[in-house]
Parts: sequence; structure tokens; C-alpha cells
Amino acid sequence: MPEKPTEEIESVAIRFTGDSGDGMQLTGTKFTESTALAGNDLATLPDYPAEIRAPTGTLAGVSGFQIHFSSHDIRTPADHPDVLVSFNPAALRANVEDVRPGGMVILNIDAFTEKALTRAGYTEDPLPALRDRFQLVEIPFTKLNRAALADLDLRSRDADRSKNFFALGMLYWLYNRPMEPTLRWLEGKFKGDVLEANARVLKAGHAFGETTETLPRSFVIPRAKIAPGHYRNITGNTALAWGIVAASQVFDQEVFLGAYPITPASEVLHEVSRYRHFGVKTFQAEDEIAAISSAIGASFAGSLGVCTTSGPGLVLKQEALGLAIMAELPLVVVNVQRAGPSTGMPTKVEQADLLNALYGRNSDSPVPVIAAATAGDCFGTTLEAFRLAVKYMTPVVMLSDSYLANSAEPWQIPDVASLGQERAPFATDPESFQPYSRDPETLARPWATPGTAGLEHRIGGLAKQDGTGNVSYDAKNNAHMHALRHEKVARIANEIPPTEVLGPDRGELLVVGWGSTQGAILSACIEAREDGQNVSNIHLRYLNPLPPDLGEVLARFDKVLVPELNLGQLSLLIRSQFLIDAKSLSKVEGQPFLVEELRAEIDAMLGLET
Amino acid sequence: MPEKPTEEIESVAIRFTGDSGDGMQLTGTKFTESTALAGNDLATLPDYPAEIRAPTGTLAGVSGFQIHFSSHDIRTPADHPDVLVSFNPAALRANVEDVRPGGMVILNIDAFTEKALTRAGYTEDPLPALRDRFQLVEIPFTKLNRAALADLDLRSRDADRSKNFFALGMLYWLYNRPMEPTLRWLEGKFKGDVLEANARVLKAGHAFGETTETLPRSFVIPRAKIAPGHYRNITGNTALAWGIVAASQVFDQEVFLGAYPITPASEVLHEVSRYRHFGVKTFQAEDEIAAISSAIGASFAGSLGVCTTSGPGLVLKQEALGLAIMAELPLVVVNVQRAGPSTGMPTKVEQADLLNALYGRNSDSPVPVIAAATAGDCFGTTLEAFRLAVKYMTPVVMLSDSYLANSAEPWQIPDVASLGQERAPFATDPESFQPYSRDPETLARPWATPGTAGLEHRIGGLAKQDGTGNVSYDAKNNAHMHALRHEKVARIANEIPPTEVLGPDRGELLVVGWGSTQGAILSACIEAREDGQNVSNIHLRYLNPLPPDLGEVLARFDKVLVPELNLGQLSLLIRSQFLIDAKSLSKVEGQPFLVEELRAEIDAMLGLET
Amino acid sequence: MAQAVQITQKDFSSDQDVRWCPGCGDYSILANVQRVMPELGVRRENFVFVSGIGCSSRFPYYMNTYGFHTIHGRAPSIATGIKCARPELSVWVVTGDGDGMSIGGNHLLHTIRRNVDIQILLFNNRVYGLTKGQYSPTSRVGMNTKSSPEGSIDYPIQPLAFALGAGATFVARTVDVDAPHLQETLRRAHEHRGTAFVEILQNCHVFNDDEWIEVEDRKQRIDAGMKVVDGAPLVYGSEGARRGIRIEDGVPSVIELADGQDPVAAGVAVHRERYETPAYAFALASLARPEFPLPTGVFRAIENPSYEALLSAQVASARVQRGKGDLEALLSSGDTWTVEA
Amino acid sequence: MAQAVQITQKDFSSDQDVRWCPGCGDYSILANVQRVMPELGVRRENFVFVSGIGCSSRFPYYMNTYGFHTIHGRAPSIATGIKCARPELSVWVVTGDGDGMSIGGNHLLHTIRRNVDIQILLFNNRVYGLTKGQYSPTSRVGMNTKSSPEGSIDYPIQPLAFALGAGATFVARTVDVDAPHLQETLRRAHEHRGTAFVEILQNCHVFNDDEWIEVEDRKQRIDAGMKVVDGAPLVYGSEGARRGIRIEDGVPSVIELADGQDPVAAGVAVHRERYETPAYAFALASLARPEFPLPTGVFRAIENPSYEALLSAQVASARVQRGKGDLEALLSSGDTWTVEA
Ligand SMILES: Cc1ncc(C[n+]2csc(CCOP(=O)(O)OP(=O)(O)O)c2C)c(N)n1
Ligand SMILES: Cc1ncc(C[n+]2csc(CCOP(=O)(O)OP(=O)(O)O)c2C)c(N)n1
Ligand code: SF4
Ligand code: SF4
Ligand SMILES: [Mg+2]
Ligand SMILES: [Mg+2]
Repeated sequence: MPEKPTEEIESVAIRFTGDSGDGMQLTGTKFTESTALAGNDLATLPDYPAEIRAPTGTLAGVSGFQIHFSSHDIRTPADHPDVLVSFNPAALRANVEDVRPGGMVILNIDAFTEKALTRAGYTEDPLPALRDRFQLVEIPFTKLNRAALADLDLRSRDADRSKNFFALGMLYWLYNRPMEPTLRWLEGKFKGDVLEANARVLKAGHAFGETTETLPRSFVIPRAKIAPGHYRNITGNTALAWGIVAASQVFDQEVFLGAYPITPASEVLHEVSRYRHFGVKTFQAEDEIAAISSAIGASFAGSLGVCTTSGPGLVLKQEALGLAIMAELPLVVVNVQRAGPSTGMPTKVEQADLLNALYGRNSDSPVPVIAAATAGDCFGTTLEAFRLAVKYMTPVVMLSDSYLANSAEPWQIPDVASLGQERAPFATDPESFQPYSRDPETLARPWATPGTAGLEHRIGGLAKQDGTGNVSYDAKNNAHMHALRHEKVARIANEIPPTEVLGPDRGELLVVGWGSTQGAILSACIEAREDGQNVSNIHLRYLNPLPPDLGEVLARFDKVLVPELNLGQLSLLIRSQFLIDAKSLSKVEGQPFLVEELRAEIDAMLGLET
Repeated sequence: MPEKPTEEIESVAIRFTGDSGDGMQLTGTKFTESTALAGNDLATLPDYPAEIRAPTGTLAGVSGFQIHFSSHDIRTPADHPDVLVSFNPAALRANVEDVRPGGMVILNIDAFTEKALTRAGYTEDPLPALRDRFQLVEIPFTKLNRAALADLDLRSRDADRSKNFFALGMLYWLYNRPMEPTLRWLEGKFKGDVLEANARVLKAGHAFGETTETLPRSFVIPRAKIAPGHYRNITGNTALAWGIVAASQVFDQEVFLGAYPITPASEVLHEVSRYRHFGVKTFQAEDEIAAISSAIGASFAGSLGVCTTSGPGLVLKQEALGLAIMAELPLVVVNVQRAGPSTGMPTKVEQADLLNALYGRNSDSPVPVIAAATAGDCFGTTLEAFRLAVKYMTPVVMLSDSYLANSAEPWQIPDVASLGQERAPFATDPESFQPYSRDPETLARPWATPGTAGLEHRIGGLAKQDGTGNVSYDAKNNAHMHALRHEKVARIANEIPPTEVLGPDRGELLVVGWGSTQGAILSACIEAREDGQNVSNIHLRYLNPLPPDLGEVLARFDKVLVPELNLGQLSLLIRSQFLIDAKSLSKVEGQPFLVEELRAEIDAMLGLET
Repeated sequence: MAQAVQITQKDFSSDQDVRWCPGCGDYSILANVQRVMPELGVRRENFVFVSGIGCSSRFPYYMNTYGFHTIHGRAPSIATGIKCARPELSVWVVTGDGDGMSIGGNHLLHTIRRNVDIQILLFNNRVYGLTKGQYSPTSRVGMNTKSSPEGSIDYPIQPLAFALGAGATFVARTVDVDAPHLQETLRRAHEHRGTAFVEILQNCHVFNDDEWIEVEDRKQRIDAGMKVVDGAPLVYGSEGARRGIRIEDGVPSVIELADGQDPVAAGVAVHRERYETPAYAFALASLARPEFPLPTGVFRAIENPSYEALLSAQVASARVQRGKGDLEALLSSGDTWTVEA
Repeated sequence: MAQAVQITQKDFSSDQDVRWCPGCGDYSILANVQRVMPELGVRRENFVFVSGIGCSSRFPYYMNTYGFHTIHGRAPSIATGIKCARPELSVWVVTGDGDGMSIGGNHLLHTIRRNVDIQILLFNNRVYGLTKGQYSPTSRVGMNTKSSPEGSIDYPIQPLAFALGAGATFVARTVDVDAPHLQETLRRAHEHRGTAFVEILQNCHVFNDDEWIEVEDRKQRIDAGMKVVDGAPLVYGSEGARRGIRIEDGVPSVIELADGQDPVAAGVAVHRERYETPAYAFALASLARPEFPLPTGVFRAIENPSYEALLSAQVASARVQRGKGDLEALLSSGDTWTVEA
């Protein structure tokens, strides 16, 4: 058998889909690892079914994982997959309309029984019509997989569990990915028959690809030009968890994480719980209020207090967050946003808790708010939150979202030395100690922790006199303290680096983004610029305070567009602060922006027909 | 003895001050009642010590009550009292600097012992210096009072309790107020020796006024020109409570109030609890979350659910409020605002929960917000909140504050027939019933309550499909539901009456207010206009949505000033929505605006030196 | 009229697909609740199921009654509002060990204390199912979960002891797969006026499989379980290994019984649901494996006026004493004055 | 060094004016706490007092130690964070019947359940003092207050029964004005490792005066109270009217004792703090006036490892097993790759 030809292509996006039980997340993850090691740039997006465990074979139970990889820069998992792998009719039905016209659709044809088609809601066989629109590749994965395992003593139900690895093997061949990382992983994870079965079908799938005439050629995606360095794949939640663990090292101080499980933030708690040997204590509280309260207590006692949650949990924490603001204690409150309102769609994305982070408390109670832009960026943004908290003696809200939480990207592993070594400036000297005295630069009050002789003092949520920290109902003092809390947060602006404008630094249109939309916005703007359009973009990490040069940057553009996965929250802040007619592009479908949606809006604002 | 002369004056402001135990609130209230019956317009402001019970004789324990009454319109308790009555040195010290230069200062000179002066923080006798600046009236109230009771068998501690009534009697003489209302009240309240003692000293005080040479004349304040009608005095909290009780009549439906005590909202619960015979059920919950949850349950079951709280309590209710928004149930959430952040100054005023009312929940979850402007207006605003809630099937946030809560004003008792008779449009017909079908005008869904055969259905906090109300994770449906919830609230704008501009309807400066600042703003603007200044003002009851003509009104003025007892919350909304450079005048001292503070800012904006 | 026809179990199935994992104990509970409903003499439209958040809390979606799937932990408070507003409704709360005992513990406490006449079914699977398997307040010490990779260090709470500490007037325990016992317990809970608190031991097949196998398995449960019956001695165990529970000075111990020995004579306590003191039921609730058998059945059932009944009575008596509220009179009460035109 | 000098009660008074109403029971509690502190062998800077909101919760302001006056009901959670972060501190929570049993019930429940090594002092005056006199979760049925003008219809919760239902390892009850008993109870609470839950019956002179007069008054308390002592029988009453408590099958009853009669022989139970089962202590906690005497003293004191100790042990053992965390190794763990320049 002659070797089949290979074709070099620039990039490809593959979406693996099947029933929740079909192992799509694992398949996608393994493919991602191989791809990373093959040197491509990549982005991934898992798409779980909601919290519910749906009956097998129904639309509600479909699970998906998309990976986009390329020989050049990649910023999003791609609007439309080039390849769809579907393990059953429901997965096909839920996903096929997203596939790029003429794309490849690989089916486990064994699963396309009449019963399964009905269960998926098909009233007639969809394949004939699809054959006209896509390149259908129909493969009896179940049969082939069973055959590969025939001589092992496995029940067919057990055997069938590995059919995803058969398909994975085939796709490794198709895109010339290395099998070794997956084989190595299997060896670390399983023993005996299970190891044997999985390894065998992976190889069998690969061999099948090589052999079958259904696949006339394989594809090569050259290595991407990536900044030199040491890399790994990382999801936002892992990066966030590691940021928390790293804080214990950077500050050489114990970290205390109080958390109550909630989708999509729970994995941060899970991950951090594994690192007790770093001097990181985790506490699963009875609810979100206890979680933040315990973290406040820990901060008061001199640990780095942090709590992790999602939307409804943030709401519950707000009263206690107000206390931390009044008590001026360092604290990091992480909110991995999800789609609401109320319970909403807990597994889906929104970035709609910005105004809640800013205004979710009684009275004016300013708190710095920063947001991560990519999965990997969750690491650094978390560390930045700790740094601000300690330096300014203030709680800080750090925003991520469910898209960042679950999607993975290659991440250049930072040099630990580069993270710096900070040390909390604990007060120790009783001489003229005052609990509410001020650092003249940052306005921080001293961090005086229990156990320090001579610094005994009492704090609380009642209005306090500046300096002594005693309870005070004095009118002018109260106004002074309001102003002081406001000013303390405002001074953070002094440290915000100049806003980086991508594209011309003045012109017709500026696109302003924040958080997880960075990849899509960047792609859309780069593409638009490549098409000769006059559009620039900036992406904000600091939401409160806003960058000091922001007004000036905005003023250099005729029009401003603010795309957000909410009904216009940053847009409201920008309009109010700078009195410019910033236009909000909002999407609240529980899904990230497609590049094409952004491009359409950019075109519209530039007066171009689309 | 010849009768003393009387002098006619237009208005006077008196502040009664003493230790918490001296009965200043009662004294003030009784004086107010007499004054109302005397036909003057009036406004009052009590000023309690904070929640703490301070040691007697200290500044922290001073309690005050100010009443401003006049033969013309009165809108504020006055910036500077004309008369200060002080029962001890601490009360003098805490208040004397507020008195208008040359004003009258009436002292219980018996209380000015050296010990008491020291306790108040005086290092030397303040009276000599004060005699130059004020008209000091030094009266041995304690001695006179004891003397009046000498023949009764009372311990002097008990006798001393009534010295405030002695002073009250003297002031009744001084300002020619009728004593009958107070005597009648005493008869209803007390019996035997206590009644005898109080009535006797009241009359003795009056006689003393008539006799003493210290007071050369008494004053007459002619009746005010007040719209004809039936009047009473009312505090904001009572008006609010009665608004809740009235709802049960207007809608002919049971009201269910879930509440957890919190200053300054507790009295609403107390007051409503007294009216079970109206078919009003009150439930003292274990916390604010249970309070709102129980009210949501009651609304689901077909009652008019309402809950009353203050700042920190509102924050705790927000998660459940999000549920009510998702479930589209009618509900009134009353927030009697107080000074924060955190526990702050619980007895002091702020109007700083506006943004929290709007944005205090996860995700975009719109809720109508309305605010009362005067004590009496709390009644109608509460009823309006119920009307909107039922008509639009939505929770409504109603804002009051601690200033409105405690201050009293004459209130024209509304004709019950004029309150209208509404009826909740309960669904009853199973034919084609859908829990999330829509009224085409209001977008309200049907209110289908348990017990109605054939309408069995399930609601909840997960994203819902329009129409069926079933759980749905469909992307487009989710966007549609977000838009729908937003639009439902926005449509309320159609009912908002045209904005009433006081003063020229276009010009140089427009002052925009909301809530309890109405009186001060109105006074300042009227005075300024009387001084020939080009300034107009509007006062907003509807904060979300804003009045539909607001943008157009604002555009007619060169400048816009937004005075608020917060750091600029309505101002933020106006700037963002209308892109005008509205200037915020903020005061966060736990005290209402003084008219002079507003005038100074108006002058400044008009470019006048002050 | 639809109600004229005899309603059946089927009438209580809603049109929503049931979405628990295959093997989940919730299925059996659902089926048994649906089976018991038609026997309770309540019209279907008068049932309301209220829940919080959790796998168990999806329950209302599957009941063709009025239903409210609310927010995490708050179902007892929402149910309280429903019952106070409409005492004629039959209100059932479905909650989990996380929903009810973790975030919702306080509402459970106060609802039970007030004795609101509702049924509370706590599905105890000793794990957070919906959020994919963290330990819960009822999980055993040492349990390895995603959030306790080195074993949980929280001492578990015993829901029935908690309920008795809250002053519960009715507490019972039953098991997901024991259909007749479960049904009888539901009937008893419904009969009870006041808060009926029922712990249902439930299997989470995915995250905590076989946690209750000792009382689910027909064989094991003979020695590991003890069904308590009003008026009968506290005995359990298979032929030849019969045992009884004795309680001295409030302290329970196990007595081995000889063949044919009279348990009461041997000092075994007799079960009584109606002691005024909760102390006896608490002793029962504190029995834990492996030293003791796990008791099931009705531990306590005493009658006290229920909260919503007392509330309605206050409304009624206020009306008798003061007449139906007259708004005009209220607004004009106290000192008023008239300004003439 | 300041600590070389013997510290006294005075050293524990802060410079803030004490601001309770004259006649408030809180004064006596404060004085006794300040008196006991110097005896505990803890350096002043290692004491932390944490409270919520209420009259009682102002307590930390008056203690010259570290103090945190937090928000309503959350003190136990904040104290948990403090103790977990710094196990060497002596952490005391001061809370009220509203702060602790109403809004804060859930945190109290879980803190007690976890057995965090802190002292919780619940000042029970059966009323909301700070908000001016509404009924609280411990108020009696029928109590007339501003929010219950026709009498409260809530059944009161019994804090010690609640704590035992939560699995408390140490529960005690004492009285504001009984200085020696209060002091001894505080000492015992401090000695205990794990959560020490102490109910202090406290007089609110302004809003609920004399609620506890039966056990505050030196005369009345002889017949109305019962001080329990480890190893001694449960007896009370004045000469000639001595009585004892018997507990059969978990059900307590009063036995009249003849002059000189041996209580134990008469069937009176002997008090033991260390029964493994909480059932006995619960029986004690359920004794209520007027049928029974109100017991005071230490009801239960058993030793179980405390939460923060177990947590620290996990940290320590993780370090032994895996070494001190190495961030570089963590970041580079699993599959990584290098892109060359
Ligand atoms: C305010 C809030 N916090 C956290 C969550 C996440 N959450 C949902 S269900 C659940 C626990 C459910 O456990 P349990 O009640 O035992 O139900 P089960 O799934 O085991 O039946 C949690 C933590 C939430 N929905 N809301
Ligand atoms: C979130 C919140 N809700 C309500 C309040 C109002 N509040 C303050 S103290 C208190 C009750 C205090 O009662 P208790 O704990 O018994 O203390 P006591 O004053 O009787 O000592 C209440 C309801 C508050 N401060 N915060
Ligand atoms: S996770 Fe457990 S409790 Fe939830 S549905 Fe699955 S088996 Fe049932
Ligand atoms: S109100 Fe009661 S509890 Fe509060 S300080 Fe006064 S007497 Fe003490
Ligand atoms: Mg569970
Ligand atoms: Mg109290």
C-alpha cells in the first residue's frame, strides 16, 4: 500500500461531539495536548450540557469540544468548525449547522439507527440532504472498535467505551499529530486490560486512517511561530487556581481560600485544595456568606484571604464585602461569571456582573475591579489582584467567566523569579500606632494582626474615625472617609500602564473590550485592518479605576464600539465618565462572540454594507 | 399683672435637645401636633443618637427634634433653628453652633453643673461667651418642675421625668399653641398620679411663661394658606406602612409582609403588624433572605407580597430578587435607605442605594425603581409600587430613606375613593394557558395561582422559554428573554406623566433631584428664583425607567446640577443615558442638605460669587 | 370537571423529561410520591412542590402540580410564604443535604421551629450531586472528593438530630428504594399538622454510590436497620441474632436478645411517637452505624398548632374584635384637622 | 516587656466608654470576662473577640484585645477564618439570641458541627435589644412586642438543644449575675479544645426585664434552677423541698425526695459531661420551666480533634509527604513543551 499524500494547510478547527457519556471532553483534551506538542498555536472551547444529566441520545445531553489550531496566531476556537466529529444523531443535529459550508462531517454511522434518529428529533434520515452540503465521512466506529478488541475478554459495553479513542487515533493520522503523549498518559492512568484496550484502539484508529480509502490524504499544519519559551496548555480555572497558589509563594504568606461550590467556579476550589503543601488552606464553607466571612477573618489574622464564586454567589457575598471595604482589609474576591439572571444558564457564558461588582453593595463602597482576558491571563490577573489588595489594604474583585474557565490555550510558563517577591508590610511598632493611619502614597492603613503585642485594636463595620479607627458619627469625618475610600481606589490608576492601542492610534473607529472577548475582538479587528478598514482596538484589564489615559485615547477616535456579553455595562461606565456616544454591541445568548458578528458590526459602524 | 404683648412673625424653627432619656422626641411630637392643629405649615426632623445607648450627659447620648413652622409653605426643617432648647450641657454643645446668630437659646440651667459641663467636654463655662452671640434664656426647669409636683408623693427621680412637659407648656405659651391636644393625649395615655403630674406641669409651664419676666412677649404665627382638606401629621414610615395596608383595600387582596427588623425600617413592620384585621399578614423572618423569600412565596400563591428593609438588608435580598425577576412575579421591595457603607451610621441619612437597586444582582436583571419625595408621599409611592408590580408582573423597588422615615409633615388625608379600585387579573382559563404568554401592551405574563384547576405549571430561576416557561438553554431564546425583561420595564415609561419643570421651562440651570432632598431643593430654587436667578428644577419619582421626556427637558438647559446624598448615583445614570455634563453635588455626612448649601452651589454654577 | 374522574399516579407526571442519572435514587422517590398523591384526598391543583437547587431540587419539574424551583437553600422560606398566604394548599418542600443542610440550614431551622404546616423531604445522598461531587454537611469524615482530596475533616450533621434540636413536631426517616415504607411515611407526613420533616436516604449512583447500601439492600438491612413502630419495642436483627435498644439516663445501648426473650422485660425501650419531650426521639436520632442499627420510621409526631393556623387565627380574631379594616377610619385616626376652603 | 508584669482585669478594659443601658446584664458579663482573662495564661495580644451586630455584639469594643465587630450573624464564620489562619490565637465570639440564633443560625450550626476551637458566648436576653425590642427566636410564645402586638406565634428555640443537635462537643449555660458560676464556666470553655458553646442568660432591662429573674434571684433560683456538676446527681430545691431528675427511656421526670433520701437510689440520674452520645445532654437541655428546673453548668464536654487542628495537620502531612510546595515544579508539571528561539 503506497503512502497516502499529505496536504499542507494553515489552520483547521475540529469539533468533537457526542453524548455526555461518549468522552468528548477527554478526546478533545488529548487531541489538544498532541497539537500543542506538535507546535501549533491553538484555542479550545468545551461545551458541556447544562447541570442536568439528560437522557442519552437527546439533544439536551450533547457534549462538545472544539479545537482550533494553526501555523499562525490563534485567538478564538473559530466561529465555524471545518470538521465535525459526531458520535450520534443528536450530536449531529445540535452541531451540523455550525460547520463551514463544504466542511468535513465524520460520523459514527453505527449510531445512526432509526431509534436514535427519532430520539434526536429527526423525522427523516438527514444524511442524504447533508451529503450535498458537506463532505460526509461515515465510519462504523463502534464495529471497528469492537473488532480491534475482539480477543480481549471485555463485555461489549466496556469495549464500546473506548470507541472515542479509536476515532482519536484516526484523527491523529488525519492531521499528523503525535500519538506518544496520549499513549504516555494512558500508561500513567490505566493498567492491565483497560490500558491495553485503549492503547490498542488508538493505534488501530491510526492504522485505519492510514488504510481506509474513505480518507484519501492526510494534512500537515506546520509549526507556528511562537515566542520561544516553555509552554503548557492551561484552562482559565487552572490558571486562576495556580495564581492563588502562587500568591502564597510570591508573598511568602499563607493563603486562605474560603469557597462554596458553584458552577463554573468549583474547579478552582478543587484545584487549590490539592496544594496544602504550599501553605494554602482551603475551607469549603456552608454558603457564600460564610466563605467570604472566613476569608475576611483570615485576612484580619494575617493570611492572604481569597474567595471564589460565580454570579449568584457574588451577590450573596456583597454585604460582607462591604465590611471588608469599611475595615480596609486585603481580600481577593474572584467571580467566574456565568449567564443569568437568577440561576439562568449556569454552564453558559456572560460577562454581566461588572456593574454588580461595582455597585452591588449598600451605599458608595468603592472596590477595585480587574478582569482576565484569556485563560492563561487568569494567572497573572489573580496575582495582580493580590498585589493590589495588599498594597492598598483593600478588597479587590477579580472577574473571569465560564468561557475562560473551561477553554484552554497554550500558555508560556512564567519564570518564577519574574513573578517578584513581595512582602506584606505588617505593622509591628506600638510607638504611635493607629489602626487607621495612612500611607501617604497609597492611603493604605497598617495591617496589624492579632498576636502582635501592643497593637491591640478593634475594627468593625460602623463608621470610623480616620486615624484612631474609633466609631464616629461625625458628619465631616464621614464625608472625609467616603472621599478617602474613593480616593484610595482612584490612586490605583497611577500604576496602570499606558493603554495599548492596536492599529492606528487615532482614526475612525475604536473597539473597546474587556475580559474573555479579547480573542474574538482581536481577530475581528486584525482581519478588518487586513481588509484595509480604519479600526483600532484596546482591551481593558482595569475596570475600576479605569486607565487614566482612557479618556484621551477615546477622544482620538470618531466612533467607539463596546462589544460585551451583557446589555452594555462597560459601555454605561464609559458613556457616563467620558460623555462620548460609545455604542454597545451586546450578546446575551450564553455563547461567546463570533468573529463574524463583530466584523459585521464594525462594517456597519464604518458605513460599509455587509 | 397685665397681659404680655404678642408679636406676629412668619415662621420659626425650634430644636429641642437633651439626653436620650429626657424625652425630646415626645416633646417635639407633641409640639408638632399642636402646631398642626394651629393651622401652620410645618416640617420636622428628629435626630436620635445612633443605635448605641450612650452614658447620660455625653455628646453621644444627645437626642434632638427640630420643628419648623410657618404661615407660608414649609419644605424643610430649616438649616438653622431660631430657637434651641437644651436640657443639658452636652445637648447645648452638640447643637448651639447650628443656631442662627442672635437666636434664642433656652437652657435648663439646673443641669449646668460643673460635673455635667465636664462630662459634655466643656473645659470652661460656655455661657458667658454664648451670651454675646445668642439670646440666652436660663430657666431652672428641674427646680420649677419639682416645685409644681411638691405635694404629690413622687420620688424626685420620677418627678424629674416630666420636666420636658414643663418646658413644653412654657413653649406653648411662647408660641401661642393650644394645650388641649396634648392634654387629651395625656388623658388617653396615663392614669392617676402620672396623668396628674404631667398635666399639672404642662399647665404650670404655660403659667410660668405667662408670668416670668424672662420672656417679655409671646409670638403669633398666623395660619398658613393650605389647600383645603382634611389633614394629619405623618412620618414617612407611617405613611409607608399605611400604603401597604391600603394596598390590601385598593386591590381587595391579602397583603403579606415579610420583614426582618432593621433601623430605620423596623417601624414599618411594627405599624403594619397592627392591622391584621385589614387582611394583612406580617411575618418576622429569621433574616432578610427569608423575608423576601416568604414574600415571593406569598406572591406566587396570589397575595400581594412585600418586604421592607434598609441598605444591608437590600443587599442580602438581591439574589432572591433576581429569582422574582426571572419568575416574573409581582413583589414590592421597600428600602428605607441609611448611611453606609457596611453598617455605617444606621440612624443617619443617605440616598446611596440607587445603583444597588438597579445593579445589585448577577447579570442584567432589570427592575423598576421609584422613590418617595416627602414623608406623606411615601403613602402614594408605595401604592404606585404595588400597582406597577401587579400590572407588569414584576418586582418593584421602592426607595425611602431615614430622613423621610422619621420626619413628619402635615399630610392631606386622601379620599379613599380616589385611590381607585384595582383588581389583579388572575388567570383562570385553562384553555390555551401558557405560564409565560404575554399581555401585548405590558408584556406581563399571567398570574396563575395554585389552587386554580387546569393551570398547574412550574416556574423557577433557570432560563425559561418564552410562552411555555419551560427550562431552555436556547441561545436565541435567551437573548429574546433578556430583551423582553428589559422592554417590560422600559414600557413603564409610557405611563410616566410629563416631567413638571418648576421655574422657566428652558434656561441656564436645571436642578434635578430625587427622593427626600425635594424639600431642600425646592426651597433653594424658589429662593434663588425670588432673587432673580435663572434656575429651574425637576424632581424624579421614577428612577427606572427614567421619564421618557427627560432627555428633552435636560436639553433645554445650559447646565444641569444633580444634588444627591451620595457620591453621584443619579448623576451617573443621567450622564450615561443623555451624554450631558450633569454636575453632581454630593453630600455624605449622614445629614440632609441645607438650603444654603444648595444655594451656594447654584450660585457657583451661575457664576455668582457667594 | 376533570376532578370528577379518579386521578391516578399518571396524572402527577408532568410533560418534562426526567433528567437524573440512570441509577439515581431520585427516580424511585419520584415514582412513590406520584403513587401516594392520589390517595391523599387533595385536589391536584392544591398541591405545590417547592425546591431549591440540586439534583433533588429538580423534582417539581416532574410533578404535574404547581411547582417552584427556586434558589439554593431558600425553599423552606418560599414555602412558608405560600402556606401563610394560602393555608388550604398542600405544600411540599423537596431539598437535598446540600440545599437544605448547608446553605439552607437556617431556613430549615426556623421553618421547623415555627411548625409551618408543610412537608419537607430531605433527599440525603451525603454529597453535592449537581455540582459534581463535593462533600456535603452529611458526608462522613475522611470522604475523598474533589474538594477534599485528602479527606473531609468536617464532622457530619445528623439531619434528624438537627430537626429535633429545632423543636420539630414530626420527624421520620425512610429509604429511597423501600417503596411501601416510603409511601407510608409520606402518608404520615401529609397527615401531620405542622412541619413534617422526612429524611429520605437516597443513593447518588454517580458520586457516592452505595452510601446507604446497608439499609437499601433487603438482606443487610435486617441487621443494619431498625424500623420503629409506635408502641412496639426497639428491636431488630435476623433470627438468632435479635437485638434491642435500651436507653438508660438518656444513654442508648444495644442488648442481645436470646431466642424468644421478651424484649421489654429485658429492658428494651418501647417506641412512642408522642412523648412531649423531644429527648427520646433525639436518642433515637443519635443512633449511628456501625455501633447501632440505623432506625427508620416515624420518630416523633406530636400536635401543636401550626404557624399559619395561628397567623390566620390572629387575622380572624382581629376581624372579630375590630371589624374588617376600614381604611378611611385608619387614615383619619388620631389627631387630624380640617382646613376649610 | 509589658507582658513581664502580671496583667490584671484592668488591662482588659479598652479606652472606649461602655454604652449599654443602665441595668443591662451585659455589664456584669463584661466585668467577669475581664476578670477571668488574666487567669487563662494567654498573652493579651493573642486574644481576639469577634462579634456580629446587637447590643451584646458591642462587646469587643470594650475589651483591650484584638477585636472585630462585624456584620449581623456572621461572627462565627469570621472567627473560623481567624482560627484556621492562626490556630495559636484564643478566639472568642460574642453573639446575641438575634445575631446568633436568628440571622446567624446557619453559621453557628456549621461552626459548632466542625468543632472549630473557639469559645462562643451567646447572650440570651430573649429579645432584639439594639433594634428596640422585637421578639427574637428565643422569645416565649405570646410575647407582646412592637412586631408582635397580638403576641408572638413563633415557638422559641432552645439554644443548647440546637447546639447539641449540631453535634456540639461542649455546651454550658450560666447566668449574667452569678459571678463565680459565670467565671468558672468561662474557664471551662477556654480549657475545652473544640467549639465551646455557652449560653449566658442575660437581662435586657429595657425591653425584656426580669425574663430570667427565676435564676438570677438568689432565692428563687434554689427551686427554679439546677446547677449540674459532673458526677453528682441531678438534684435541686430548698431544704424540705428537694427534688431530683430521673430520665427513663430518654424521658425526664421530676422526683420528690424525702429528707435525707439518697437521690441515686431513688432513681435520680447522675450528671456526666462525657457521655459519647449527646442524647443525655439533650435531655437536660430540653428541661424547661415551669415543669422542670432550669439547669445551669456544663452539660457536655467531650474531646474530638478540632477543625483547625485537622486542617493544619493536613498542611503539615502534605509537607512531609510532598515537601514544601515548589511553584516552579507545579507550573511545569504534566505535559509541557519548549519552543526554541
Ligand atoms: C447561591 C448558590 N450557591 C451555589 C450554588 C451551586 N449549587 C447548586 S446545587 C448545590 C449543592 C446541591 O447539593 P444537594 O442539595 O445535596 O443536592 P443533590 O444534587 O445532591 O441532590 C450547589 C452547591 C447555587 N446554585 N447557588
Ligand atoms: C443585615 C442586617 N439585618 C438587620 C440588622 C438590624 N439588627 C441589628 S442587631 C439586631 C438584633 C439584635 O438582637 P440580639 O442579637 O439578640 O442582640 P441584643 O441587642 O439583644 O444584645 C438586628 C435585627 C442589621 N444590623 N443587619
Ligand atoms: S449526580 Fe447523583 S444525585 Fe444527581 S442525578 Fe446523578 S445519581 Fe442522582
Ligand atoms: S437594650 Fe437591653 S440588651 Fe441592649 S443595652 Fe439596653 S438593657 Fe442591654
Ligand atoms: Mg446531596
Ligand atoms: Mg437579644
